Amino acid sequence: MVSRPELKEDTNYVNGLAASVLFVVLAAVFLTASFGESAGFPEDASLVAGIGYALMDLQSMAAVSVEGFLASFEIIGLVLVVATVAAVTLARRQGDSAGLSTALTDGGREEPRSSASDETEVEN
Amino acid sequence: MVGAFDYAPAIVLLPFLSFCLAVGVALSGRDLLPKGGALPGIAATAGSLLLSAWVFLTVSGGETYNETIYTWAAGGEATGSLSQPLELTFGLLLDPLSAMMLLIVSLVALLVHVFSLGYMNDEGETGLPRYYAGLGLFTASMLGFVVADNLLMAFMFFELVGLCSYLLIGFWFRQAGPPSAAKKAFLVTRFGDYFFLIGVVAVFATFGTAKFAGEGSFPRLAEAAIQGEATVNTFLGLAPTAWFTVVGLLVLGGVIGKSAQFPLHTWLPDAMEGPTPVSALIHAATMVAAGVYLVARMYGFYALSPTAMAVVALVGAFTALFAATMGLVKKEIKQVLAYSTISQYGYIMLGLGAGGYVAGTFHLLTHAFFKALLFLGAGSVIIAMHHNEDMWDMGGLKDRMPVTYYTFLAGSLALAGIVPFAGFWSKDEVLYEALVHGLGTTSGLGTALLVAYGMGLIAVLFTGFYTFRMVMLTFHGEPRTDTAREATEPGWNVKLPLVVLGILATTVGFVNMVPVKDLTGAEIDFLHKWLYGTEGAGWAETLGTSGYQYHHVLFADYGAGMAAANLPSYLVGLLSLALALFGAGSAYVLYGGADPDPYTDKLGVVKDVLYNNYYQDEYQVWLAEGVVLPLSKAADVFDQAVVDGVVNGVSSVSLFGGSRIKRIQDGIVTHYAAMLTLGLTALLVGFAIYGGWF
Amino acid sequence: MIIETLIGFTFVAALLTFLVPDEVANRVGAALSLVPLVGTLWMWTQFDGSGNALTGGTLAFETQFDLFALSGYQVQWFTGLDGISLPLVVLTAFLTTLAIVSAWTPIDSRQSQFYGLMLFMEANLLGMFTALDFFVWFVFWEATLLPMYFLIGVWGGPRRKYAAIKFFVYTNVASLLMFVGFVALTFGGLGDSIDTLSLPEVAMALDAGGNVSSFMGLAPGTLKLVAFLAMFVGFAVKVPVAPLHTWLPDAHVEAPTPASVMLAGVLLKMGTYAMLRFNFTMLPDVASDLAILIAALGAFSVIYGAILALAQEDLKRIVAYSSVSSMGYVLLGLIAFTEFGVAGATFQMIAHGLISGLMFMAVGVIYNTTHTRMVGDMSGLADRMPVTVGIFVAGAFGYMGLPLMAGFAGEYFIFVGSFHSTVIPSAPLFTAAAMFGIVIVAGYLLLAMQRTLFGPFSLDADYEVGAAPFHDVAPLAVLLLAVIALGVAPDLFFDMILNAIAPLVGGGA
Amino acid sequence: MVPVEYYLVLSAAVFSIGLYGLLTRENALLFLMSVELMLNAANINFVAFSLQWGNLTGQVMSLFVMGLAAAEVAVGIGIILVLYRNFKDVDVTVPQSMRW
Repeated sequence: MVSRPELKEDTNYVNGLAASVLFVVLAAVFLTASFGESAGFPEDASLVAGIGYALMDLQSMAAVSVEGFLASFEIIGLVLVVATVAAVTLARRQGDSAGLSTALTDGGREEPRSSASDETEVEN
Repeated sequence: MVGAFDYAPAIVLLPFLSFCLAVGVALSGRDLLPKGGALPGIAATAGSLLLSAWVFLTVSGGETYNETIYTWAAGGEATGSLSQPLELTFGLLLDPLSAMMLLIVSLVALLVHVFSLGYMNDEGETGLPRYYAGLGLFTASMLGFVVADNLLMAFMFFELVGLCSYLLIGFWFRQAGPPSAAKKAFLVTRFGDYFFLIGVVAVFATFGTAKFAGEGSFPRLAEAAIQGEATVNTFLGLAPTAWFTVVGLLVLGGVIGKSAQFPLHTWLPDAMEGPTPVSALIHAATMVAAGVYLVARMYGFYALSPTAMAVVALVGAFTALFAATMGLVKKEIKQVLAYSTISQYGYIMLGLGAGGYVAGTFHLLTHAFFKALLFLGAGSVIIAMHHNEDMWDMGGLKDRMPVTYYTFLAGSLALAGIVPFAGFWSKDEVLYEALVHGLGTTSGLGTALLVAYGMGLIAVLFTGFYTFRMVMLTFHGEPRTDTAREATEPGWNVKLPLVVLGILATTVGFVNMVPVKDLTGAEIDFLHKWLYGTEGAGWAETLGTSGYQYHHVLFADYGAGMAAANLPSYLVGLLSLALALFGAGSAYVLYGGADPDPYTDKLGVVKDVLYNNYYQDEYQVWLAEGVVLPLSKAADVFDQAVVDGVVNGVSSVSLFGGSRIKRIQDGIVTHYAAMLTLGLTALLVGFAIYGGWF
Repeated sequence: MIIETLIGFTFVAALLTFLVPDEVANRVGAALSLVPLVGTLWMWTQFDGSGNALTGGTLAFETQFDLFALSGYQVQWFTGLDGISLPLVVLTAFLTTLAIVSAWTPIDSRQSQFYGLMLFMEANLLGMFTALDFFVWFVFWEATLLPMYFLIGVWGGPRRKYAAIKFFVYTNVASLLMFVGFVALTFGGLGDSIDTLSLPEVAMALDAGGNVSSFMGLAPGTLKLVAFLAMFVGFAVKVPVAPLHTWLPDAHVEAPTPASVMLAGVLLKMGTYAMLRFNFTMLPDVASDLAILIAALGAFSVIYGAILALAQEDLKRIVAYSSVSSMGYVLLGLIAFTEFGVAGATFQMIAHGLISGLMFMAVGVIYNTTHTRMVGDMSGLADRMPVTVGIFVAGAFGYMGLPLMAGFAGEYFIFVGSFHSTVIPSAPLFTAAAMFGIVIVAGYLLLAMQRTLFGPFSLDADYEVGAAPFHDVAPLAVLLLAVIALGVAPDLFFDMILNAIAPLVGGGA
Repeated sequence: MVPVEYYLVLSAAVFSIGLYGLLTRENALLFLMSVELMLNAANINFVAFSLQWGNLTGQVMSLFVMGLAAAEVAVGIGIILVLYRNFKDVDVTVPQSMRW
């Protein structure tokens, strides 16, 4: 009995064909399309600074044209927090009042009290 | 000045009022009226009779009435080549023909109401309000039909009398027979009315009006159209004459159904399941007369078409002969009378078809009285026999019920056509008209009339025979059952109508003694003058419903194209009288003994055929039960299996398809992802090809 | 605003009835349904419209205001009455009240919901017959299905679920087809030449002619044909025209009596009403091109329905199939494009609504007492329930087209109208063929009456059969009186109908 | 300069590799990894087009994609834990109760 999840090797290659087909189609589409010469960036412009300005809605100060993303920036921050909370919530064992320490740190070890956890569920 | 015509609507409304009263009583479920509603009915019909008499007198004075009194529905725009929009109206047409018919109907109705006191009330029947309601509604509808001034109104009341006939035949609805007979009566006449209705619709579509008489009436329009003086719509690419023939024959369908002519006569014998007074009123004197009355009413239209005239005459003559043969072998008294009714209406049709407008009308008049008399007489016998109608169970009633016997005898003599009783004069005139017009006319119509005359003449022989076979078996000889031995004559309310009708059956023929006129030159053809009016003046001119007008059209090139041979009427009369006497005499000889044998049994197969009415009922029942019902069952199976099967099939296919396709959603994430991938690929390829990316 | 008030009131009444306790729901429902009845009768007396609503006639009680815009088309609240819709509105209110009273005996569970649904249906029907904006009309049109679905599905007979789903799916698919047809015609064909979805505007734009553009590769003529066929088939299911009729007998047999009354009396008329409004008013030229087909369908429905009725053993099925037959006459009258044909067809809608309602109610009363509807299970009922049987007989004769009853008037007008139609080829032959229905209808009704009502009394069930209660018989009597009144004086409605259809006739010729 | 088509083909390749992994593997953790590849394929596109049009928006977007990827992984790992707890396995083909 291994103590960690094993990587299964029962690969399903038939399904994979679909991905290959998609690649062929995409490649064919891209290679037959023509986009013309790329515009590129000014030699001396600081792209990283531009990104920073864009995130703070200070796009007028950026050297390269960009839109403001302050709202999106804040929202993505919120989403990250929510995702973290969601992850923690999901990872918590139901009825486990001890918190999430075990779930996060046991490396996916077999849970010895798994059958008992059903009972706790009923009790709660 | 308030005259008879102002009160004419009351002729119709009075019996209707009695109907409403009786219905109200029937609904209340209590015995509110004495005699179960008979008295209002008697009062109403007596009132109608008085008013009819007043109208009759007024019409005798040369006045007529032809007015619209109620517009039922009216269109807004003219159709086809017509100038006027359609108007569907109710109105009164009071001319000599309708005045005469009013008298007949209201008189017989009154007498039958009185008779019903004896036949229904005294016998302790239940449901009398219903009975008198039916009689009242019938009388009202019949009178409404008689005074109708247009074909649509006539059709409406024609149907209503059919309803009343249905209700009254089925009066004893708790038994199995009457409802079935009622159904058959309505259904068979409905089959005829189907053609009639097409005819009514066609008349409206053709002429834009269905008025019988006066300026712009459809017979006049038709006459003008044939002469090219008026434009009407014709259909199906037919010329006016041909189209009018078609329309006339369509209307004739209703006539054949209602007047029980071949091949739609089968309902009438069955209709004898109803109470006998009803048989007398509806199935002998009046409703059955509605058909032939209609032909007389629109005679100007029929007279335009030689084909229609020939069909009318041939149908009539064939029916007269055909029904008479069946009457020869019947056992039940009402059955004999029923077949004789069919036969006699055949004579009326023959008379009308042969160009004898007066003759046909005359026979209608006399027949109404003597046949009502015979039915009421039979009713009296049936009361005495405790509702046993088999003549072989009777016999010897002559002495037990003399009033019934003598009146019945008068009616029988009239029916057989023995001089000087009413039927002789009218039947003789019918045959005379058929013969002279048959001999005179050169076209195919002439031949048809001669054939018809031949059939009519043979039927005279049979009529005499079956009439006196009936009289002999019923009244003469020894009583063959205990009931017959103990029979007693019913009360005054039975005898009074019998006596009144007996007198009429004896004398009413005197109103039109054409042979006597021919012999003596005395101007005694009163009915003829009554129906002809004054040529080119008065109502004969304005209404166009006089004998002169009809005569003119019949003999015109554009009309039926008849011509008359020159024959003395008394010679023809003598011939038919001799035949009638021979028939009656042989019946007397065969059945006159004390205990007659059933001689007709000796006819063997012929008797079976006759007794079973030439299997006419069988084939009609077979048509209904052997063809139509299986057809409808097959249609039902088809409907359920195929039509509904397709519907349910669509549903099943959808359900089955869904149950299969849903299995794509198998719960394995990888498969979903693969499908997404394939879908995206397919979409891309699709766009690429459609958008020309490659 | 009287129309809106009535519709609004009826919706509120439906809600109220839904909320009252079951024990009083029957009386509350009946009382509340009197308000729209009185209102419509008042509108009848005050009716001052003239002409056809769709061809620019003067509307009575008109209301029109904008609701919202739908991709460039203005959706309006647009209601009003002309001579075609007013009789149908009166019929709806009249029959609803009577149907509610007739429900007192048979409905013995969930009464408040039942009567609430009846009123809800009435409100939608009133809206459907008065709305003149397609969007609003369509909402009402679809919403009438809903209460009927529940009425059949909850209070119906043993196979109610099958019948309810069949009814709903069949007619709803048909509505979809009709919707596609109309939308293709207006959005695709008329395009920018209209800026609202009001039916008069669409009709007049189509009537102006020449402004239908091609759409999705369909030439204008083809587009009109396709739209006509889609709408025709959609409405034909509702009518129903054979062979699209099979939902009807199942629905009727399973539906409780009051629902049958509404279904036969009013809901079937939605099909012919819409046909008249859409197909025959908006696309008369297409209709007259297809006249021979439509007339043949009409005649076929008449005969086929009647022959099927002859084969039935269930009284309700008999009446249901005879409805197919009677509605065939309406189709024949509509396609005639003559004054009497179209007006007669409209009149026949009213007449048939009353008479079939009467017949279904009478069958229902018999069923309440005998608990069977099979012809073979009983006979001689006239002995036990004379008044009911009397009215049944009268109603049956009305169905057979007895003169001086409404059915005869409607049928006769149609026959006269279609006989001289110039649109139908060989019109007399088609008319004569359809008229044969009057013989078959007499056949099956008389046969059924003979077997059930007359003869010696017997009943294959252990029930005490006595006279029906007053509130069962009263609606029958009222209906019978209405039938006779309309038969004696068809001008009560016929005048205004004539006036309203006058702009349509000859349109196809 | 490198034409944008090459970047696109590269991104398509990366995307297809991710998709290939998604389709062929049954291990939920490998799923997450594959999804990460696919997201990065998108990022390549963003950056490539940012260069193509001379506009920084694409690059900002790629930052957001990274942020979202982090969130996705957090939630994804949580789901995998639940999966493991309920099925004692991280094979995505095992849970099949949410079918027809």
